[in-house]
Amino acid sequence: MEGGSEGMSDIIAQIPYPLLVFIVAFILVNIALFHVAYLTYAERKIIARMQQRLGPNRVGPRGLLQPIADVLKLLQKEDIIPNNVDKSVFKIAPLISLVCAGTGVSLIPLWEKFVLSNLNVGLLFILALSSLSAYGVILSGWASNSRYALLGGLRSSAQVISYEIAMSLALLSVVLMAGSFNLQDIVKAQVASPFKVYLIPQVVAFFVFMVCALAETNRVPFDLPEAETELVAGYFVEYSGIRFALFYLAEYFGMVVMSALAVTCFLGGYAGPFEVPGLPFIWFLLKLYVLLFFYIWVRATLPRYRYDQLMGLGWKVLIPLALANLFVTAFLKLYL
Amino acid sequence: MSLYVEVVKNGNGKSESEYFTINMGPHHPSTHGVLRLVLELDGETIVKCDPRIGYLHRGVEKLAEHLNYNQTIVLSDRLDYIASAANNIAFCLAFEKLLGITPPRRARLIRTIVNEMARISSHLLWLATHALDIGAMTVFLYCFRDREWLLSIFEKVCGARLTHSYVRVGGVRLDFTQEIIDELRRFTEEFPQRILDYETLIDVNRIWLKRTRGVAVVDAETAINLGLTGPVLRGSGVPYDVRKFRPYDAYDEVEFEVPVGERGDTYDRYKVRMKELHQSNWIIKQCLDKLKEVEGEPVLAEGAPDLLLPSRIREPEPKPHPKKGFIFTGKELPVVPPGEAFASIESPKGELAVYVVSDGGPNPWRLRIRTPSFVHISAIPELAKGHMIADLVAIIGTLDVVLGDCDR
Amino acid sequence: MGLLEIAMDFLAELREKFSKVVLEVLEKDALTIVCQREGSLELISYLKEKGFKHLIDLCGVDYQGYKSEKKPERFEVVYHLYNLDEKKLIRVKVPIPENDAWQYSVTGLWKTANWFERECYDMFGIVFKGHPDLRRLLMPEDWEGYPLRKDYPLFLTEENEWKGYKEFLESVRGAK
Amino acid sequence: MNLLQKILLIEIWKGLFLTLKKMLFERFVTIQYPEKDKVIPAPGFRGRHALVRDPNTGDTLCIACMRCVRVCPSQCIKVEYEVDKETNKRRVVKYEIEALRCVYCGYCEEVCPVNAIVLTEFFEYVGFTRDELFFTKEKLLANWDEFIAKAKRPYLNPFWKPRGIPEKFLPARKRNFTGV
Repeated sequence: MEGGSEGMSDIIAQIPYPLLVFIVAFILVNIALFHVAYLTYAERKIIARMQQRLGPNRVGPRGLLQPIADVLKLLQKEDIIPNNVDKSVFKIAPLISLVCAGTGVSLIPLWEKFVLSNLNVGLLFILALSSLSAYGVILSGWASNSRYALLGGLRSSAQVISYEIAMSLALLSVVLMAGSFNLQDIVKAQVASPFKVYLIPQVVAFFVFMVCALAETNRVPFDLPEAETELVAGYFVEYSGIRFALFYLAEYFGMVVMSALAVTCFLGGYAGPFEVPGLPFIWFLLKLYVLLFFYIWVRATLPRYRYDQLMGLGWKVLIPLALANLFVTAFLKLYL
Repeated sequence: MSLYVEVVKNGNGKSESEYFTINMGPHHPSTHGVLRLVLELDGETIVKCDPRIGYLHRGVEKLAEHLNYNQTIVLSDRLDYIASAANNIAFCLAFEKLLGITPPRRARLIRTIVNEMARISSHLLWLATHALDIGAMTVFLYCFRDREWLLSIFEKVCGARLTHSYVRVGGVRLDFTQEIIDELRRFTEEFPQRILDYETLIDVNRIWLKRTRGVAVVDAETAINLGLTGPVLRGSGVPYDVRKFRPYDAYDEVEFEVPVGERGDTYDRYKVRMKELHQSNWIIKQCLDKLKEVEGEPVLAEGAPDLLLPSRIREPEPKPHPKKGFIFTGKELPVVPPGEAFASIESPKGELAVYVVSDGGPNPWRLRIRTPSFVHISAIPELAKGHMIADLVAIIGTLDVVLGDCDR
Repeated sequence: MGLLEIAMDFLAELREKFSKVVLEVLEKDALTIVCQREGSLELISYLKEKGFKHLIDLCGVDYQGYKSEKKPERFEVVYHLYNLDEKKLIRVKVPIPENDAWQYSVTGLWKTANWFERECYDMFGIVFKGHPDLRRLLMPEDWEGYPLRKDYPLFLTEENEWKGYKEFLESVRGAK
Repeated sequence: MNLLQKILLIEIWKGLFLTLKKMLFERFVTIQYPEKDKVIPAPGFRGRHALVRDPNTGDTLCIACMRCVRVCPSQCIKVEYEVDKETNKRRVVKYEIEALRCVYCGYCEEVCPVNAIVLTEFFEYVGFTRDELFFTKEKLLANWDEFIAKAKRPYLNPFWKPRGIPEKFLPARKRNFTGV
């Protein structure tokens, strides 16, 4: 943990380290939750604009308090646990999803001097977490004792397996270029590189990564595990109240983490064309918002893939593409 | 857990294979109402599909036997509630054949316009839900945006947005005003532009193509054998359109093309319907021009029966005051001749046929309604075999079924 | 209309071939053939071969108490066939006696007849011989009576509870 | 679609730009009902039932001819009357409409020879109980008062005197009717 600005460092130094970590983590979680909550609002509002609708506008000015109202509503709702479900798994599944999706935030370097845990294998850790978060989905699908949920869980497991590979391969070429698994180092290597961002040399990898990120977070056009018009709500069809909200949160957390990872690995992280005094996170957040907007934009436009077509796309297009890109990168790295 | 997998046994009691039985509907979001499908799945592939209908069965055929001819038109609104004007017309055509009356030309032109408006509004709703089923959410709302306009025109025409009861035996109930004609003109001018919106989003979109190409392919012979009609049949390349084959109303006066598909898959059916939107628009334009020629003509035929034919269902009421005028003297009421009549129209969903038997009384003796949705749903098991659940949703969408139409 | 003149040759052939089956040929709003139950299947399959490939409709009619015309039997099964090439409509009516209410199934000729016949069975109780899966369609499977028969009342004089509902209520109570 | 277009995802970008264009430049089509925007139904909209109040007597115009009762496809109208012994005219005692059964076809207003019943253009009515939507004669007259206070005078419902229907089909009262 590297502390804040120069003047603050004395005060910070006096706080015991575990407490400091706790405080920073608390702040980070709150910021992330705030972002996630307003991401749902932004999604509804942006899609509404694209569809020439007004969108949420009842709670607060321009509907700005809508996410809070949603959370309150979901908290008040009865937490229904149907008969014949596997109770312990049923209860714990949303938590697995949320924790695995949310923990990734701690590894992202938000600023040069602000990263909660600067792991040397940060990238691998994030990938591992995102695979684990699929367990929440699969377990909920199994435990719900509902056929639709089971199908959703099955689809999710297949999807995660096939897209994880392509995604890792795409990120591997970034790792090759930067020479490190540490996210902080990747950003630094990017800034030092001739293009300042890896987006330009690694555009194929970026494309593959974004498609996989859409699939990984179960977003349109790859929202098969929860495809509303096919499987009603897929894996969380039996969930209600706050447990449903946890799944919902996990999905948006996943979006935030994946976008943050894309920003870090391809768009130069916190570095920007010039320093903005007093606003250290501004470049990171701006890039993040652009990517999040992209998620929403795609959702408003595209239809959904079919299960087998999705697998086909993953195995026949993305993985070869990522592999080819990896080889080319390695070749160039070796001989140039 | 034996709960998840049901072992299907053959005659010997030996387990043959393991299938997954899933109950889709009647409250599934994409079954367009209360259709229930009992599916047997092998993984996600459909092995067997058994549609169960009747959740919206209101006994229209039975009720119609106890209502007089004009009153049954109100029932017809509730069949295919997306395009009730088309149902009204089908009923009226059958009754008019029975009575031997022809509506005046203005009424026929207005009916044609209303029928095509119903077709556009139905096709828009079909496109909206079909696209939504496949996942394109925005198309849904763009379609509803334009359908809303059409419904507000309907509201001006007859005072109701969905259940019009606008057509009546021997003509229509109200004439068009100049305001309606102007608004319809504006609609026809702008509508082709609106169609472009939808086409930009899905027409050549690779995901849309992947989801619709090669799904539920029916060749012409099978399509006829399955009784498919309307755009579904035309998608398979059979140019059967009742408007051309047995012209009714003013369809023999207007020019239009009957678009047909080649491969008979879901994409072709989509294309056929999109082309039909243009054709309907064109028909409305032509009819609006022709309306000028019959300015000021009545919209009800001479011998049209009054709304108030005595009905058997009621207890005997005291006779009304005899007064002068057509509808007040009971003797002058046209007597429905005994006999039978069959009329069919090209409703937006397919061929809607009405077969009516009369015994000379005020009520139909038997009113049989052959609805396209009923036949189309009966074809689902045939079409769905071997496809995946996601395709089944597309199949239900492409057949364009309305459960009110199916269950009657 | 001149339907008869157009179809003269065809009709003559038909009469000759099915002289025992065809009871009468009428010119109403469409060409109507009334035929016997025995042999009706052959007649219809002959018509199908002759180009009447589109079965528009198949329905039953109950003529109990029909005043304006004397009908030979209580029920009638009516087929509407359409020739897509020659644009001709033909109606085939098959009288079905009340006590022996059955008819040959045409599901072998048209797959679409499957549900039409199921509906006809559901509403009139006419059994279709050779139908692969003759169940009730629109009414619940354990429904009693045939709703579109003329002796089935529109309003019941006294409400009798549907058996299935009763059983369901009992099962729920039992579970509690 | 040629190969280059396919690789560059041209058609997907076209779709994406359409939605972006709609987001940035197009107006909303939805409205904020009921706070900001009011919905004005078209003339002749078949809404809440009312019995026209006769300005001279203050009572209904209805002559209890029972036509509406007989034409109603859903049989939701119930009328009781008594015959005045001296003038031999009928007087309405009870006029009830069960709005929850009504299908809003408008046949009643079309057959009424004296234009006594009308489906007004008022549509914003709800009730928490069935009784609230069971209109008695008093309620129907009150409905009319509520409606006519805001309506444009003279008020002529299109179904009272349908456009384009030959005049000889109409009874004398309707033929010469110009509105209330």
